[in-house]
Amino acid sequence: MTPMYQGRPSRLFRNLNAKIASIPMILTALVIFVGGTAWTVFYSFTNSKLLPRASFVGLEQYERLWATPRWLTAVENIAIYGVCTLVFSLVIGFLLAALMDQKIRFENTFRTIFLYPFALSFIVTGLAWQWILNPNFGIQQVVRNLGWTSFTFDPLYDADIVIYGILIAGLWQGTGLIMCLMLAGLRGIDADIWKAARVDGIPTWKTYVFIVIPMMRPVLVTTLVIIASGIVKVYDLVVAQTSGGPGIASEVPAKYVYNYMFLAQNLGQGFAASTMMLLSVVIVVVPWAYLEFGGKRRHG
Amino acid sequence: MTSVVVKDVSLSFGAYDVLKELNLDVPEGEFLVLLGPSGCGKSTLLNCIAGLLDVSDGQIFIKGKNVTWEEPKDRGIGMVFQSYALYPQMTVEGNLSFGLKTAGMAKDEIARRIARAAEILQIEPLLKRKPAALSGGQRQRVAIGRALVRDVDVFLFDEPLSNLDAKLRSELRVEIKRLHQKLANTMIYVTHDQIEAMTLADRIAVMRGGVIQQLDAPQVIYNRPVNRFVAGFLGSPGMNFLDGEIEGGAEPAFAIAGAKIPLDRYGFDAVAAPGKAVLGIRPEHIALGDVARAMPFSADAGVELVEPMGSDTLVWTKLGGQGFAFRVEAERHLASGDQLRIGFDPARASLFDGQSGNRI
Amino acid sequence: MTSVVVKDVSLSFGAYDVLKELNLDVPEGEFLVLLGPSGCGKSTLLNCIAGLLDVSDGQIFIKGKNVTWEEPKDRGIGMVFQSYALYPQMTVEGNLSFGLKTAGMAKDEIARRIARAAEILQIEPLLKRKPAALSGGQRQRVAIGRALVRDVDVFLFDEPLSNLDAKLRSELRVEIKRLHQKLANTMIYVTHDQIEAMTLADRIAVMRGGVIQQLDAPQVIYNRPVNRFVAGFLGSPGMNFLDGEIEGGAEPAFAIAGAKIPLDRYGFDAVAAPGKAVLGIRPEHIALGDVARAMPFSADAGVELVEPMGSDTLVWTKLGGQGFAFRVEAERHLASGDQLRIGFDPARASLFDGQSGNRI
Amino acid sequence: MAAVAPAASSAGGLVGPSGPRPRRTFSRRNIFIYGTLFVVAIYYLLPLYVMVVTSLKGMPEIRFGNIFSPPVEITFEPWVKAWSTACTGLNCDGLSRGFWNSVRITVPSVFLSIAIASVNGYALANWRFKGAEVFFTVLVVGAFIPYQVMLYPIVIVLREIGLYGSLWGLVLVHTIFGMPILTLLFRNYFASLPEELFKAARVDGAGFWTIYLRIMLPMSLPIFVVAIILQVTGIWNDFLFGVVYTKPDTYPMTVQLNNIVNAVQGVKEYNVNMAATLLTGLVPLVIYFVSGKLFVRGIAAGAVKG
Amino acid sequence: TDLEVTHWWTSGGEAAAVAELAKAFDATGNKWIDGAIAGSGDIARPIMISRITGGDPMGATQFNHGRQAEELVQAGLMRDFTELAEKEGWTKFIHPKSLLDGCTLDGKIYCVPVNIHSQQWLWLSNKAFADAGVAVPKNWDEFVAAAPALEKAGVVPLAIGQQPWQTTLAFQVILVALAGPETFQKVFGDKDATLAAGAEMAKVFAAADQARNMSAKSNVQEWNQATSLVINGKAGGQIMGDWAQGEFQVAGQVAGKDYTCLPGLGVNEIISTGGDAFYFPKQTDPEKAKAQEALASVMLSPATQVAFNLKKGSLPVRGDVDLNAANDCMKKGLEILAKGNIIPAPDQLMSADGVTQVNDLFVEFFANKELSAADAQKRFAEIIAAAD
Ligand SMILES: Nc1ncnc2c1ncn2[C@@H]1O[C@H](COP(=O)(O)OP(=O)(O)OP(=O)(O)O)[C@@H](O)[C@H]1O
Ligand SMILES: Nc1ncnc2c1ncn2[C@@H]1O[C@H](COP(=O)(O)OP(=O)(O)OP(=O)(O)O)[C@@H](O)[C@H]1O
Ligand SMILES: [Mg+2]
Ligand SMILES: [Mg+2]
Repeated sequence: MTPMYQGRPSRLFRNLNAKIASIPMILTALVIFVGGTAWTVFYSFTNSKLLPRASFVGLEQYERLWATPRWLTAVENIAIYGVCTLVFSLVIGFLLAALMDQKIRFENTFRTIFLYPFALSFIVTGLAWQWILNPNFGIQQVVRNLGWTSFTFDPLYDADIVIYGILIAGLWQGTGLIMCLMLAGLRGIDADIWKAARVDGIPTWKTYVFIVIPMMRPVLVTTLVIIASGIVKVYDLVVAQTSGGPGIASEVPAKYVYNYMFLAQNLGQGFAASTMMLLSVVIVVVPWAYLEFGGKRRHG
Repeated sequence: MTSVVVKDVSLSFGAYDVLKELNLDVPEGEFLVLLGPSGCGKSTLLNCIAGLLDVSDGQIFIKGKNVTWEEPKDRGIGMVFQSYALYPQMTVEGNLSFGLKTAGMAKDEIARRIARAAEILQIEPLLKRKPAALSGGQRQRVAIGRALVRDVDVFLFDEPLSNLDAKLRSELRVEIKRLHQKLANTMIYVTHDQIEAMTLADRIAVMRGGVIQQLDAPQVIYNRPVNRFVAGFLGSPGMNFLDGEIEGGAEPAFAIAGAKIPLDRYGFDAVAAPGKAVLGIRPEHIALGDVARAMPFSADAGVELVEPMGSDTLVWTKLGGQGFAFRVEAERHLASGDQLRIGFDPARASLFDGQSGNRI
Repeated sequence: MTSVVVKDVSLSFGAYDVLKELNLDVPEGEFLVLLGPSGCGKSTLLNCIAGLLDVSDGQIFIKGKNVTWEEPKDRGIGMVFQSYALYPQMTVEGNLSFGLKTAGMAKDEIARRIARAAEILQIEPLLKRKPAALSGGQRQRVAIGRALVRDVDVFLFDEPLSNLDAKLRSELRVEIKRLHQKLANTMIYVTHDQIEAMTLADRIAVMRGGVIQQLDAPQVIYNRPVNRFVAGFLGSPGMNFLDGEIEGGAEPAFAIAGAKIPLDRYGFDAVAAPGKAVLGIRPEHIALGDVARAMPFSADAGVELVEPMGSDTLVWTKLGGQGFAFRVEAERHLASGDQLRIGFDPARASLFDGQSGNRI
Repeated sequence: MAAVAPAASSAGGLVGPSGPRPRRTFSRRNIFIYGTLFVVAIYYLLPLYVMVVTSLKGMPEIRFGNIFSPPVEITFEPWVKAWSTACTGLNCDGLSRGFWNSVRITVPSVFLSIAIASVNGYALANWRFKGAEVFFTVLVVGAFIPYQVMLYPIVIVLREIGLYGSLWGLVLVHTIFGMPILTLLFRNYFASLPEELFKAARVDGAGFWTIYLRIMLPMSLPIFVVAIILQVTGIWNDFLFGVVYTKPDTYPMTVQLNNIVNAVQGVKEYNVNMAATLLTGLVPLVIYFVSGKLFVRGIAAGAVKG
Repeated sequence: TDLEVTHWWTSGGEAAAVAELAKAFDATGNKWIDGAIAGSGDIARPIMISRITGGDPMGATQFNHGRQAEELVQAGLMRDFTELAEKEGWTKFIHPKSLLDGCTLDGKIYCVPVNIHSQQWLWLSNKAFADAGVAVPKNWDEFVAAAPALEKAGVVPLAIGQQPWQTTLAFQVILVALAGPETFQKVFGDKDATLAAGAEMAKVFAAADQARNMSAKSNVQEWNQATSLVINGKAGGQIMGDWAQGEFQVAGQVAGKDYTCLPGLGVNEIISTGGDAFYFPKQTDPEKAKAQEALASVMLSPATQVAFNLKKGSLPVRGDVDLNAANDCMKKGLEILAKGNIIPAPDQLMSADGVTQVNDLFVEFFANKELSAADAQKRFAEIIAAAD
């Protein structure tokens, strides 16, 4: 007995609820992220000033962008800040996590101490560190009062190192979370691996470097995403700490974008800078996102 | 000469005592299996011997040397884990050589040892692969190799085959046995698979709740378990247990509902005090039909359920109202509802005290 | 009447075809076991029947109704998973009633059904507990109960016993068998444990790479496997395979190094073309000593390894230079190095084509 | 020979070490570990310490003392001022007004963003449909886009749907920008739950929402804690959206903070600024101190299984 | 009717001045809802613009006089006040005329100027010079000459805040003072790049170089912090607009006695007539629209002008009000105004884009000692050439 073949019902209506529930996500992705991005790119080829205007000027905005010292400084800064943040966050975060993983006492206390800055906004972070790094009141003055009168530590007022002054605050705010992620990653590693390494007589540091860290790939990926997305966005911190100063020494791209869009009332220029930022994000992120979420594997 | 001695070792996690004054002597070259249910402390004991856990009390000797406070790498032991614990980002060769390199061994000596281990374990073609590209059995071989290259006196295995499927498990079981015959090292092997325990062990230590219940050769443990726990733990299909009462007197017998099993042929360990007891008899020791009738004890029984297992068949009946299984050859065709005569020789049975569960 | 019909079902994940035009008819009341190695598509097939995966092609009928595009709940099936999949935050009662409540069933009917299922599965005392407070066996019983209360036509089991230890596994196996006898529902049961397959099944479907290799009664599959894969997959200890050559002529024989096995008693399926072939014989079909000598084929062999397994003993020897194992009773005391005569009846053997592996 | 080796097995006194390995409390390893942790802890605590100490000092003391010295004379004046009397323009009610605005903004934003993201994550993990991953990838890439870039397009979107300047407009913005990372977290978490649970529920006849509400939600406490913490701190701390998409009578606390800190009247009143800063950070700080442990657990569940 | 007014007047003197506006407006029976956004126009303006373009406009908002709101007006988002202006006769009393020009587009008036701010002032601390033992300078050159003495006494010669607009302001002031108003007009108004690259301007850049050296040790952010350095005698002087006056006033200092002011750096007594103006975004609610008119009238009423500008330290936009209460410096300003020595503010001449670029250049110039005056001039000329 073979009953009649029934046609396959429409694909569209299978799992209809799931599709309905995904509408916010789809709208956000399409309207805001794709639409907003396309809109931005579109107007970056115009000479829009205060209001978007579709009068095209070709690549003029880009030519001007790459001839502007302020933009170049911003790019250089974000490069330094980005690389340093990446390296130091990972290194410090990992070292702290490794220390915390030694079955220490007061683990909760230490963890809370390392994590609490994450609860504070960049505005607050920036203000606090601006205060501490202020040469007239802060560390420099305190050390001088202790007798080392020639001691100089005023990163926020020295154009050459100001970006590192910002880095100090940025790391303070962000490493706690990285530490937490790493700790979770470390705890997720099979205890047998540690035992095997001990039986093999491999010293702790070697076990970490050659065995454990390579095994933490998934955590490292997550961490990298979090750090990287933070780097691109760095803005509040700079504004709160230095307003881009001294001079334009601590400019960052996000600030350039904001300033040109709203202060200079040159949307076209701001959009051109945005587009450059987006482009770099896309170059870095899309291949990764594709590998990570691009279908085939079920559990990301 | 004893190879591993565990002396009065206790271990507690906080207030929870996992091992309780445990003693164990393992002669050189012996294959000792630690068998017991989950959570009984097998792995803990193995980790103590390996030095991966600090004992709370007691001492551990390996080759006559007190190693209680030694680091694992200085104890002359190698260990193989259930989860293989291979270093995933190194090749097989890297896995094998990493410990040796760290110890600063000469290159050619390392190469020699790896070659030997690879040959013994037949993993030569795999040396350049990463663990992810290996099957479970191959991984476990590499894990064994990692212990092998270290040229140790004592091998410790913690359920090395539990993650493998049945077929691979029986293959690797044979290989481990051969390896032992070849190397003649001391091996301590944790498992909760009793077939593994029976086939591999020179002696089995059956553990329960951190205490060794019985330590003896497999056949002894199988045939003369010291208590009901050991009896029930070994054997698959499991031993049949019949609750009843021992009747003393001139002709001691074991009484169950509707039947009396004569115990004159039973070799008592202790004095057979009359009272509640449990009689255990293994399914393969039960005879059918005419053979059964010739046995010191026999009774009629109806077939309730037939479980063909391929090589043989398990038949479930009731004896004195209690579930009772026996094994017949696969060729014997029985069906639910069949009536037949079953019997056994009480000399092959085990009697346990009703209260303590100890063998009588 | 057929209960479940799988017609030309294919399923692919992306470019990877898991099921390939699979056909299967399950008569009403049958206990069908899907057996096969890991990754062969057993769970996938079960999920297709349950409606948890959309087929790429083909149709599925349950009770004569085309359910290919029905929701799982409308197919009249109940499913039991390896990991129990109990809702952790609900009590046992909540777990049992969840589906019924979702369907909007009347309160007293729900209570009645739960009471019945609880009685059948003997989980009455557990009804108020949460799954976390249950043992593995109890959890699996609840999981079965969840299918039971739904009063379905077809039960689907996906390795329900794999997470349990050996003892519990054999107990629950018997219970499931009894349940089937009582309910007489259609049951489709996935496992890779061949003992389970052999004992439970009315018919076994042995799968490999998304294709059913053989679908037949357990004894047929065990004794007359259609190909070498099926032969090797069933039986523990596994079948012995001897590589050799068929010599045709008046007296067909199977030649291995140093011996010739007469094939006149062998029931050929196909024409015995001379050429490379593989002879398979199960360890329990091998006789020793005088019995062996009486067999159509016998040879001398040296014992290499003895594996006592409690109830019986596995002995490894070599035949024609190839590894060869046979089973003897536990009482038989053999040791490595012993010489003895082994023999078997070729009628009980299986012959496979050297190339295709198919039975000849 | 036998006399040497089994010294132990022969009954007799203890030979050599026995019992647990001796552990010195002040081993070099411990000194290193705790020393490092301690030093690092100081780095992390320093700003908080400075803020607290400064907020308790009077202006003269700040001008002449050093920032690390504890206050000679503790005064709560700056706190009072920051909370209730500090001026911005004509408004002299400090942070107090902003506090309630922040609450009014944060609560619905957190609720809505988590509700939407968790459903999204659930749909992605369990009800995959064609194209879902593509949208999701776009969404995740969106997490990298600087907010400044999106400011203008969103102004337009809000204007078009008529929500600009209303509280709901701001809630919507927070929901949108919270979506990428939250959806990722929830998706990973739900994917890590046993899939069979979901299948069992489907066989039981539960639909999309029933499974979500009855099966998934009760099992997701850790990840909800993480999401709530992330969102509460993120939204509470937000300045940019708060200032751009609201108006003065609904300004959140951070905007008030910025106003107080930047509305310099002669000398900077550092003590008031610090008090205001601390007051603003208080809510997220308390949340962290209270639920830090759950946070770490949830992070492990949602983030690590990438 | 409630009317929300946004502005960025949050420093002490400014806030006091706003209070006067609010008081006067409230007196008309309406209510002033204060929407102050702290941190200078740089922070506030984007917010204001977003709100106007976002369709949720405030009742009135401050902008700098000039071209900042040009496009908003063009887009039809701003209210046209021509009618009211004609009725009240703004053209008659608003002085100088150029103020209203800045509000006019295509012959229609879109904003209400409320004050005149001149930038060209050098504020000097009498105390600082006394401490250093030198006389209070009377012009730029004397000031430069006194710098070493000040430095020796531990006083920062010139205080300049770090915000971009402050350094630009300093430069423009130096430009007008040293090169004269014609050059200024040509460079900023006519975008004469040749002149910008010429010798006249080189002088200005040299002076700017001196200014940057003198301000090297001044590390404050806000302009009023810099002013506060001057008030406290920690800095010798500050180049800042007349709004700095408000701070001196709040600190209770008296012009001439505690501090000295030099319009046009004491070289060219010329002031620019920039200032603040209020714009009124279009409202749908007629009640609000009425209130807007009331506010516009109130802002220009003589009483408010006096009260407001006294507090703010700026000059009134009406030529016909009595400013007896004005102090020394303010009077100086009024005199210059009366003489007509005025120039338009750069905001009026150049688009925000151009201003920002110039800002950027000078911020960099002041912060980066490596950037020579000649190089800076070259880049300046390029910006001027490209500006519109
Ligand atoms: N680090 C620990 N802290 C506290 N208890 C522990 C720890 N490790 C093990 N235990 C407990 O000690 C007991 C013995 O554990 P052990 O791992 O030795 O059991 P096992 O016999 O190896 O069991 P299995 O067969 O499941 O591996 C268990 O009850 C376990 O819960
Ligand atoms: N969602 C999926 N996406 C891609 N491939 C899958 C998916 N699910 C299963 N597979 C693949 O399909 C094949 C069959 O899987 P299935 O789970 O049916 O195997 P199985 O026979 O049940 O194995 P096991 O005994 O291990 O449960 C496997 O190779 C598996 O990798
Ligand atoms: Mg264990
Ligand atoms: Mg499966």
